[in-house]
Amino acid sequence: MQKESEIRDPLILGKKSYHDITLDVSKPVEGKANKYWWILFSISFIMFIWGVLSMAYTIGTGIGSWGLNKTVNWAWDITNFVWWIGIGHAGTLISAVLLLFRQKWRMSINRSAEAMTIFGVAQAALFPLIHMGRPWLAYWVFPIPNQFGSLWVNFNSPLLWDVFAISTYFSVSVVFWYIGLIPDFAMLRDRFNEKTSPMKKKLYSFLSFGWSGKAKHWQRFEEVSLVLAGLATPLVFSVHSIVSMDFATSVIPGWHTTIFPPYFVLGALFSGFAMVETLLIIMRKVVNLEAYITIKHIEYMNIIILLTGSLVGTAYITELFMAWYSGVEFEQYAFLNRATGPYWWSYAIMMGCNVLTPQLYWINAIRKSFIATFILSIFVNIGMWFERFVIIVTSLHRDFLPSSWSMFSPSIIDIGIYLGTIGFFFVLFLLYARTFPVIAQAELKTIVKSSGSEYKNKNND
Amino acid sequence: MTLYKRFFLSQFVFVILFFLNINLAAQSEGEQIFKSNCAACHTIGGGKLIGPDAKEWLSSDRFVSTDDPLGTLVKYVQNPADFGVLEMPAQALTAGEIKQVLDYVDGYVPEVKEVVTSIEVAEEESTNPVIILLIVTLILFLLILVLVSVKNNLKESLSLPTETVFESFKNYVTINRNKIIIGFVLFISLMYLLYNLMMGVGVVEKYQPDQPIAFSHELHAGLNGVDCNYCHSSAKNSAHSGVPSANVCMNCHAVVKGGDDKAKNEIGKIWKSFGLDIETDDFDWNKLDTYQQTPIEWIRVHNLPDHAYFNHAQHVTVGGLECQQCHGNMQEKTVGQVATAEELNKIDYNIKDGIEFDHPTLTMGWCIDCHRQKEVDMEGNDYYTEMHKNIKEKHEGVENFTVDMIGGLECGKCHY
Amino acid sequence: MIRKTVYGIFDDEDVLLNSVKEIKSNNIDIKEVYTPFPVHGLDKALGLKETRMAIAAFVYGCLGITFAGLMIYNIMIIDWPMNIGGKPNFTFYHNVPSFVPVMFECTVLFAAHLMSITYLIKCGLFPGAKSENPDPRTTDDKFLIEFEIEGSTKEVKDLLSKTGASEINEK
Amino acid sequence: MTNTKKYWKGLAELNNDPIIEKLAQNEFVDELPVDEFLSDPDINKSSTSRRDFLKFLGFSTAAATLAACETPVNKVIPYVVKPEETVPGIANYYASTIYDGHDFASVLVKTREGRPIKLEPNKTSTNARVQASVLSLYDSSRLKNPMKSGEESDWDTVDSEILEKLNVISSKGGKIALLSSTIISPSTESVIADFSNKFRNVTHIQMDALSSNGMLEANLENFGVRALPTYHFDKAEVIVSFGADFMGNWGDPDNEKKYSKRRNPKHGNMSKHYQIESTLTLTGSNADERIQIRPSEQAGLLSNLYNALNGSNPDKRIAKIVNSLKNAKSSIIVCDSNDKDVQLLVNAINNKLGNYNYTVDMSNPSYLRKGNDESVAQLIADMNAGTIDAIITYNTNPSYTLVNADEFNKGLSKVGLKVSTSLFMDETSSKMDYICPDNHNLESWGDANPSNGEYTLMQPTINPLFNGRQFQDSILTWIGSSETYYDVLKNLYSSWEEKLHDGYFTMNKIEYSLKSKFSVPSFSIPSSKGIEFEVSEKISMGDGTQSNNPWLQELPDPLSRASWDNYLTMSASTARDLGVKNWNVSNGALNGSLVNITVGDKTLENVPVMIQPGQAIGTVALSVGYGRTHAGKCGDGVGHNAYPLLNGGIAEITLVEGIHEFAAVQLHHTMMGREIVKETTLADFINDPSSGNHREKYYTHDGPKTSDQVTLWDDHDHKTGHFWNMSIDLSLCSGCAACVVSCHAENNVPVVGKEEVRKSRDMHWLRIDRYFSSEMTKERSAEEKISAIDMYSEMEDPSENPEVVFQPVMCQHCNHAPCETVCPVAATTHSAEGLNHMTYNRCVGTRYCANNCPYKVRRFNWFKYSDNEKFDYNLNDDYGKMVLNPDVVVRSRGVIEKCSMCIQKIQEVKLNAKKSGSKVNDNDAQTACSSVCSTNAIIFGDSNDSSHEIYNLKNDPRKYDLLDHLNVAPSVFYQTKVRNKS
Repeated sequence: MQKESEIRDPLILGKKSYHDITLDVSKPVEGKANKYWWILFSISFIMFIWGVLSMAYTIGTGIGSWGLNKTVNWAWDITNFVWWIGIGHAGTLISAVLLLFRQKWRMSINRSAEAMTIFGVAQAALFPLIHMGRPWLAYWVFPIPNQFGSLWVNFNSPLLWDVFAISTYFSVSVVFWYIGLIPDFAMLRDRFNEKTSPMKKKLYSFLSFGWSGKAKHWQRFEEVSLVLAGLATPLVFSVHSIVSMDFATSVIPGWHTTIFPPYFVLGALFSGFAMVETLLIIMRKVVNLEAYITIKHIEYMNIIILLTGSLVGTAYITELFMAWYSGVEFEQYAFLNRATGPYWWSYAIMMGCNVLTPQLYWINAIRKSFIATFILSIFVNIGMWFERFVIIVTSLHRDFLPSSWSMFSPSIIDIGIYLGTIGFFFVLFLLYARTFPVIAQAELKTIVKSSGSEYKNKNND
Repeated sequence: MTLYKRFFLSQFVFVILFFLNINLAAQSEGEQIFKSNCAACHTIGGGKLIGPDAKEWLSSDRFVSTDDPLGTLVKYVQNPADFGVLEMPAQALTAGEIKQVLDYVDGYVPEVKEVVTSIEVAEEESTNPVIILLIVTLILFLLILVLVSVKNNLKESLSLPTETVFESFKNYVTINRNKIIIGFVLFISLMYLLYNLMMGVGVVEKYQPDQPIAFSHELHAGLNGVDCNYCHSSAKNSAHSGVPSANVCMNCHAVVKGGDDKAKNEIGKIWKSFGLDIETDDFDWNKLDTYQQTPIEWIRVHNLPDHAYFNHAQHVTVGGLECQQCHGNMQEKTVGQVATAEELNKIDYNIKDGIEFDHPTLTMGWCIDCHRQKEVDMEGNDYYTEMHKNIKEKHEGVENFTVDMIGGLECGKCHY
Repeated sequence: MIRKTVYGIFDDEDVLLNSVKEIKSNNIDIKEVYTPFPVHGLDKALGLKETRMAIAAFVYGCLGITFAGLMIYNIMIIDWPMNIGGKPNFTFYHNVPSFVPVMFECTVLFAAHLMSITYLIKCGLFPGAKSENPDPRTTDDKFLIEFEIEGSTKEVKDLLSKTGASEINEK
Repeated sequence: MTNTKKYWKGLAELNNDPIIEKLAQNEFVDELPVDEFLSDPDINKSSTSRRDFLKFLGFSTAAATLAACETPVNKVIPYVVKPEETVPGIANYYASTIYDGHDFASVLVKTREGRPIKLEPNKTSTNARVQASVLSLYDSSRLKNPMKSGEESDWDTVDSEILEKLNVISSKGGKIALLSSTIISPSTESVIADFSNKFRNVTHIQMDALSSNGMLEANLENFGVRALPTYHFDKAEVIVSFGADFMGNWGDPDNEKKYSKRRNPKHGNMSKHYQIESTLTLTGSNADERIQIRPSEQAGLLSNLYNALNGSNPDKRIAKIVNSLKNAKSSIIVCDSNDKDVQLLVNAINNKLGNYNYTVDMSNPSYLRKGNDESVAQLIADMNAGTIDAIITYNTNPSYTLVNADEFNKGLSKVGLKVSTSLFMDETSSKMDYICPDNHNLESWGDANPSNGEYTLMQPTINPLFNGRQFQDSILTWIGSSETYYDVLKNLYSSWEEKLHDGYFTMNKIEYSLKSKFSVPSFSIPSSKGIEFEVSEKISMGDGTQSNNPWLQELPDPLSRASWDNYLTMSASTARDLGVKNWNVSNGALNGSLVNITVGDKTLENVPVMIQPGQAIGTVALSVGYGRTHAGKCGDGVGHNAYPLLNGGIAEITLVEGIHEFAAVQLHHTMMGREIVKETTLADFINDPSSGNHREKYYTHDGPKTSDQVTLWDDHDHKTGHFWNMSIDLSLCSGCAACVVSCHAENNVPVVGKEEVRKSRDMHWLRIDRYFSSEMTKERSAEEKISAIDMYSEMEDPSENPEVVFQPVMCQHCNHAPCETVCPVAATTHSAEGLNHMTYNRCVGTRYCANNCPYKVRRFNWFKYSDNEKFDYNLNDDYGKMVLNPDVVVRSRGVIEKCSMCIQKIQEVKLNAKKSGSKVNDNDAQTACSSVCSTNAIIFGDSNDSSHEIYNLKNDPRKYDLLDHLNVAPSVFYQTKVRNKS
C-alpha cells in the first residue's frame, strides 16, 4: 500500500469509498442535467450556430468576408488557431508529464483536461481548414498519390509540419484519452441494466470494447499509459514548437525569432492551465464534483500558472532586449511599434494579463480562492489571445516596406467564427460532461487510500 | 459495316495504299509539300483519285506543249480558275515549291513494301474489368450457396441442426477469432476501391462524343492518306491544332460529293454551312462572301483544363512529335476520340522514343510521363546550342537529355 | 471430469493481494483476477510475465521514422525534385533539417497508434466485444479471483474465506 | 519588333466579314447561339456566354466534373471561311493610332482571334490612358445604335431626318456649327471642308477640354504660326518649368522620353530640372529642385526671371535658377499658363536664352492642340443669341468640360438641329436630338498629323462591335458622297500598304517662314491673401474622356496613391488652419473631412480634402475628369467636377459636417529612415559611382561580408539556359503608371472597386511606391538627441515640400524566395530561368506566402472577381471580357496571384526562337511593363546573354537589391536614384 506524507493536504474530500466514487462519477451520466447545464448549453449552442453560419458564409463567398487585406493576410484566423492549440496543451501535459512525475493530483482533473485538449485541438484544426482560400482542396496538403504525375507536398513548409504535428497530436491525444476511458466506460456499462436502459447499456458496451479488468490487461494498460505518456510529452513540446515555427522560420520582423519554440510552449501551458481552471471551476459546480476538484488542485495549478506566467514575461522582455541588441532597424521598429504603435493597446492588454495579473498568485489568499482564480484564469485566457494577436497582426501590419503598411479590423464574420468556436467547444464539453466519466475513476480509486481525507484522518487517529 | 464489306474495301484501296505508302524515313521537301497539299486528290501513277493522276496530268499536252511548261504549271497551280479548272482549289505555293513537287513527282519510284493487306477488322469486345469481377463474385456466391445446401443435406442426414447461408456466415465470423483481420481486409479493399475511384475522377480516356458530321478519320487520313496537317493546319504554328474551317473541307468536297446517300448527306452538311444545297446548288469560290455562312458546331474532344497551357507548335514543330504519339492511330478511327494510355504505349513512335505512359491520357501525370522520358533533340537547333554545351558540362557523361532535365517539370511551363 | 468455476470476491485490494499470495503459495492455479482498478503488485503476485508493450512501441517508432524518411526522400528528392526557395532540394542530406519535424511526428504517430492497436488486439478489445467479467461489481468496488478447478473445490473455498473473501460463489 | 509579328496586309477581309466573325473571332467558344445572334440585332440582350472564351480555373467546373464524373461538353466552332491572316492561338499586330482629342499615340495593336487585346507603343510612347483605351473599346455603355430624341433608332431614319433638316437650314442660309476636339487628321479636315462646301454656312470650331489657347495665340503673335513648339528636352542642360506637367499631361507624348534621355547619370551630362509650381505634379515630383509658389505669383516670377536674366536682382526663390540659366549652354523654359501675355513672356525668355531653333523648335511645331477659346466663346454667344441653326459635335463633350457649361447648355436648347457623334450618351449627347455614334479608334480608319511632317495611320482591328458609324462616314453620307471615308483616306497617301504596315511615316514637311517678333509684357508679384485654387489633372483620368474605364478609375494616382476619387489637395498647414483632417480608421483606411469650396460665383459642395505634401501652402487644387453624370456605371458619381472652376482664383473654403472615405493603396508615405530607395547626388555619383549604394555587411569568421556572400548552400544552377532579370532605374522612373495599366491588360488583373481598394485589397501586380522625404531623419535625431519613439513618430509625417521618389515594385522573383519555402502544396516554385512560378491551380490559399513576402507583392483573390455582380466591372461584362488575354488564365477566388514576369510572353519568345531554330534576340523578350516604359527605366532581359544591356546593368555600381540584407537574391534589381543637386 502506498503511503503519503501526512502533511500533504488530502486530494479527495469527504468520506468516499470506492463505491462512492463510482456513484459520484456515474451520477451526471445517469441523472438529469441541472439548470446551470441547460443555461450554459443554450448559450454555447447559439454561439455555435452563429459560428457555423459564419463559416458557411466564408466558404460560400470567400475569405474577403473577413477583415484581412494584402498586408495582413492572417489575423484572427491564425490567432484563434494558435490560441486553441495552446489551450489544447494543458490536457496532455497534465496527463502525460504529471503521470511521468507521478503527480497524484492530476487524477481528478486529467480526464477533463484531456477532453479539453481534444475539443480545443478540434477547434484549432478548423482554422487551418477554413482559412484556406479553397478549403475544398484541403486534401492537397496530404501526400496522397495522384494523377498529377504524382505531384507532392512541400516538406520544407512549416505549414506542412503543422499538418503532421496537428494531426498526430490530435489523434494521439484521442487515443491516449480513449485508452484511459475504456475501464471507466466498462464501469458505466456495468451500472446499467439491460432491461431498464438497454440503449445506454448497448452504447457503453460498445464504447468499453469489452473491457473486463483482467490482471494482465491492467498490467498492459499501465504500461501503455506510461509509454503513451512518454510519447505524448515530447509531442506536446514539439507541436507548439512547430506551430511557433510558422512564425519563427519566416522573414518578417517580430516573427523571425529563435526563442519562439520555448516561448510558445510555455505560453501554451500557461493558457492551457488557465483554461483548465476556468472549465473545472465551472464543472465542479455544474456536475457536483466538489469533493474531487479541491482547492488543492486549483492551488497546484495556480503555482504552475505563476511559474509559466513569469517565464512568458521573461520571454517578452528577452524579445525586446534582442530587438535592441540586434541593431537591426527593422527588428527594432517592429518591437517599438508593438509597444507604441497603433496597436499599443493590444500589447498593453497582453502585458497586463499575462505578466502582471499572474503575479497576484504570490498572495496566498488569492491563490487559494476559487473566485479569484476563476477571474484571473479568464484574464490569462484573454491575455494569451492578445499575445497571439500581437505577434501576428502587429508584426504583419508594418513590415519592411512602409508603402505596404496597413491595419486590420475584424469583420462581423471574423467575430462570428471566433465566438462560434468557443460555442462549439463548450457544446462539446458540456455534452462530454453529461455522457462521459468526467473523472478517471479507475485511477482515482488507486489513490483513495493514500490521499483521501477519510483515510488520512483514519491514519491520524 | 460488315466484315465482308470492310475486307472488300481494304482490297480495293490496296492499290492506293500501295502508292501512298507512309514511310518513316526522312521526306524530301517536295514530298512533304505533295503530301500535305496534293496527295488528298492526286496520286502519282496510281490513277485517278479525286483529281487526275499527277504523273499523267503533268505529262499531258496542257503543259508539255507550252513554251514554258514550268511557268504554266506554276500559274496553273496557283490559280487553276484561270485555266477554267474550277474543281481544283488554288494552292498557296511558291514557284520554287512547285518545282520541288515536280522534281519529286518526276523522280518518284513506287516503293514496294509490305503493306498490311487487311485492316484489322475484328471489333474487340471491350469488357470492363469491373464486370468480370462482378461475374466472378456472383459465381463464387452461387458456389457458396451450393456448398451450404450440400452441407445442410449432409447435416440433415445426421439430424444435426441445419443453418442458412447467413447463419453459416455469422457463425463463421463469430466462431472465428479473426474478425479483426476480416475487418482489416475489408477495410483495405474498400480503401483500394476508393483509391481507384478517386484516381478515375477526371479521367476522360475513350471520350468520343457524337459529332454533328459523321466524319471519318479512317477514311480521310487512313485510306485517302490526307496529311493530318492539311486539316489541322495550325498545329505546326499555333497553340491550337485547330478544327478546319469549312472552306478547307470544300477544297475537296466542292467536287467530291460522296458515293452513297449517307455520305452525301454528311457532306451536304458542309454545303449547308455555306447555305448551299449539295443536290441543287453549285459551289463557286468567287462567291464565298455572298453565301449565308453558319459555322459547324463540333464537339470538342480533347478538353484540357483552362489552367493548363498546351501549345501544339512546341510539341509538333520543336519537339518533333508525331500526332499519333498523343492522339493514337486516329487514321484508324472515325470521329475524334481520346486515346487510351495503353493504346498509346503500342504506338511505334512512342516505343521508338522510349515513352511509356503510366497515367491516363490527358491527366497531368500523362504529360509528365512523357516529359520524363522523351529526349530532346538539341542538335541542329541554334536555340539550344549554348544550352546544350552548358548542360553537358553540368551532367558529365550524360549524352541525351530528357525534357525534365531542361525544366520540363517546372510548374510555370504549363500553368500561368 | 467436470470443471468447476469458483469465484472469490473481495472488498479491499490489500486483502486481495494477501489472498493471492496465499493461494499462490498453496500452488493453486488462479485462472483470472478481475479488479476495478490496477492493483499494484498484483501482476508480480500472480507471476505474470512483464509485458512487452514498450518494446513494441519502440519498434513501431523505428518503423515510423523509417517510413517518414523514405517517404520524404522519395517525394522531395527522387520523384519530383523542385527548386523551392533556393533550398538544396536535390540532396536529402543537405535539406534534412527541414524534414526533422515531420520525421519526428511520424515516429510518434506510428509508435502511439500501432502500440495502442497492438494493445487492443492483444487484450481482445474492440468495439462490440463481449465483456468477460463474471460479476458487474468488479468494475465498481469488488475484486474477484476466478478459479477453474477439477474435482473438489473445498480447498479453494476454505482458503478464500480464510484470507478474507467477502463472498464465495461456485458455478 | 520581332520578325514573327504579322502586320495586317489585306483589306477586304476585315471590312467585309459578316458580323458573326467579328464577334466570334475566337475559335474555342463554349456555345455560340448563332441563330439567336444573327436574328437579334441587340446582341447585348442575350446573356449567354457566347464570347466566353475565358480560361477559368476553379471551382465551378471542377465541382461539376466531380459530381458527374464526366467531362462537360465543350463545343469548338471553327470559322466557315477563315480569314487568311488569322491563325487561332497566334497574335497579330497591326500598326494604328489612338487619338481621343486629348491623348495621342502611335501604337501597335495586338489582336487575338480578331480581338484587340493590348496596345504597344509604336512611334510614340503610350501613357496610362492610351494603354487603357483598349478597354474603352469594349465599354458596354457605348451606344449600340443611332439615337433619335433619346430613343434607339436606325441609320436610315436618322440620316434622312438629319439630311432633311440640314438641307432646309442650308437652303435658307442658316448657320451650322461643327464643334470638335482638335482635329489632327488631314483627311478628316478634308471631309469637313467638303461638308462646309456642301452646306455653305458652316463654322468648324475646335476646342480642347484643357486649353492651350494662350500659348497658341502667343506663338501666333511671335511666329505667325498657331501651333505649339516641339521641345527637345534631351538637348536642354537646364529645364525650368513653371507649372507645366510636361511628363504627365502637358504637351507632346514623347516629352518624357526625350527628357529621360538626359536624366541618366551614366552619361555625365544629366540635365538640371527646376519646377516652380503650386500643385505637386508628376513632373514636379521628378524635378531636382521644386519651388512652391502660389498660382498668382507665376507671372510675376517669370517677369522677375526675365529681368534677372537682364541683370536685375532676382527674387530669392529663383536666384539659383537664374544662376543655372546663366551658366547653361542650353535650356528650356515652359509654362502651363493659358494666358497669352504670360506665354509671350515665356517666349521672350526662351528667346533671350537662345533656345529657339535648338531646344524649342518652332519650325517643326506640334499640332496636338488647336482649340480656340475665343471662337468657343463666340459660339456660345451665338447659340444664346439664337443665330446657330444646327450644331454637330465630334469627339468633345462641352456640356461637361466647359467652364461655362451652363451657358452652353442654355444656348444649346435654342439650336434647331443638335447632332452628337459621341460614342456615349454623355453629358452633351444626352441633350442632343440625334446621336450618330462614332466608332472607337480601334474600329476606325484614320490618319493623324501630330506634328510637322509626321503622319500616322489608324486602321480598324476589329469590325464595329455596335451599330455605330465613323464620324467621317456620317459626314460623307450627309453630303451624299459616293466615296467611303476609307476611299478618301486611301487616296490621300501613296504606297498605302507600306505606310499602313508601318503605321507612321514622314512627308509633306512644311517649311515655315517664321517671323520672330517678341514682346515682353511685365508682371509684378501680387501680395494676395486668401487661399488660391487651381485645377489639376490626374495621370489616371486626364480630361475625363475615359472616366468610365475601370482600369483608369482603379489606377492609383502616382502622387496621392488614391484611386476612384478626386479631392481637394491641400498642404498640412493649410489643413490645420482650416480645421480639416485626414485620419486612418481601424482597418487603416483613410478618411477625410469635407469642405464647401467657392471660387468666384461657383460653389462645389462636400468636396473631400486630401492632405497632399507638396501642395503649396495657401493653395488648393482639384483635378478635372471626375464628377461625370453620364459616363456609365463606373464613372458616374465618382468625385466632383472641377471644370466649372477651371479659371481658378481665390477660394472660399468652409469645413462642413461629414466624412469622406478614400480608397488609397498606400497609407504610409515616408521611408521611415530605411534604405528602400537609395539615393545620391550627381556630384557624389561622379566621384564614386557606387555612392549612396550602401550595403549591409555581416561579420563572419572571414571578416565582414555582404549578404549575398553569406549563404548556407550552393546556389542552384542559373547559368544554363536563360536567366531572366529586370533592372529598374530609379533615376529614370517618372512614376507615370503606364506600366501598371499595361500589366493590368496583359495579365487579366481584375478590377476590384473602391470598397475593396479601401480595404487595402487592390490587385495590382505592379505598383509604384511613392515616398516623400520627412523633416525627421536619423541623423537629425542623433544630433538633437531625440528618442527613437519620437523619431519614428515624427518620421511618419512627410515634409511640406518633400522630395519625391517613385519605386515600381512587382514580384522580385527572389532566387531564395521566402514565399516558396512556406507553401505547403508547392504551388509556388522556382524555375531554372530565375522566375518565381505561381501555379494558381495548385494554390489552396493559405496566404502564408503573402505574409512571408518582404515586398508584399502577392495578391489574394478575396472573392471571385469574374462573373460576379458584386464586382460589376469588365470581368462581369460580356463585352469587357473580350479584352482578356487568352494566354493568361483568369484566377478563381481563393488563390494567390502575382507578377509572373509575363511568363506567357517569355514562353512565346522562346517558342518562336525554337521554331525558327535561332537564339532569342536581344530585345525580343519584353514584359508588359518594360515594353511600355517610355523612359527605359525598366529593362528586361536574359543576363546570361552578355551582349544584352541587362548584363551590364547587373554589374553596374548603382545596382542594388531591395532589402538586400535579407539575401533573398531577387531577379529584379534597382539602380540608385541620382539627383542633380548639390
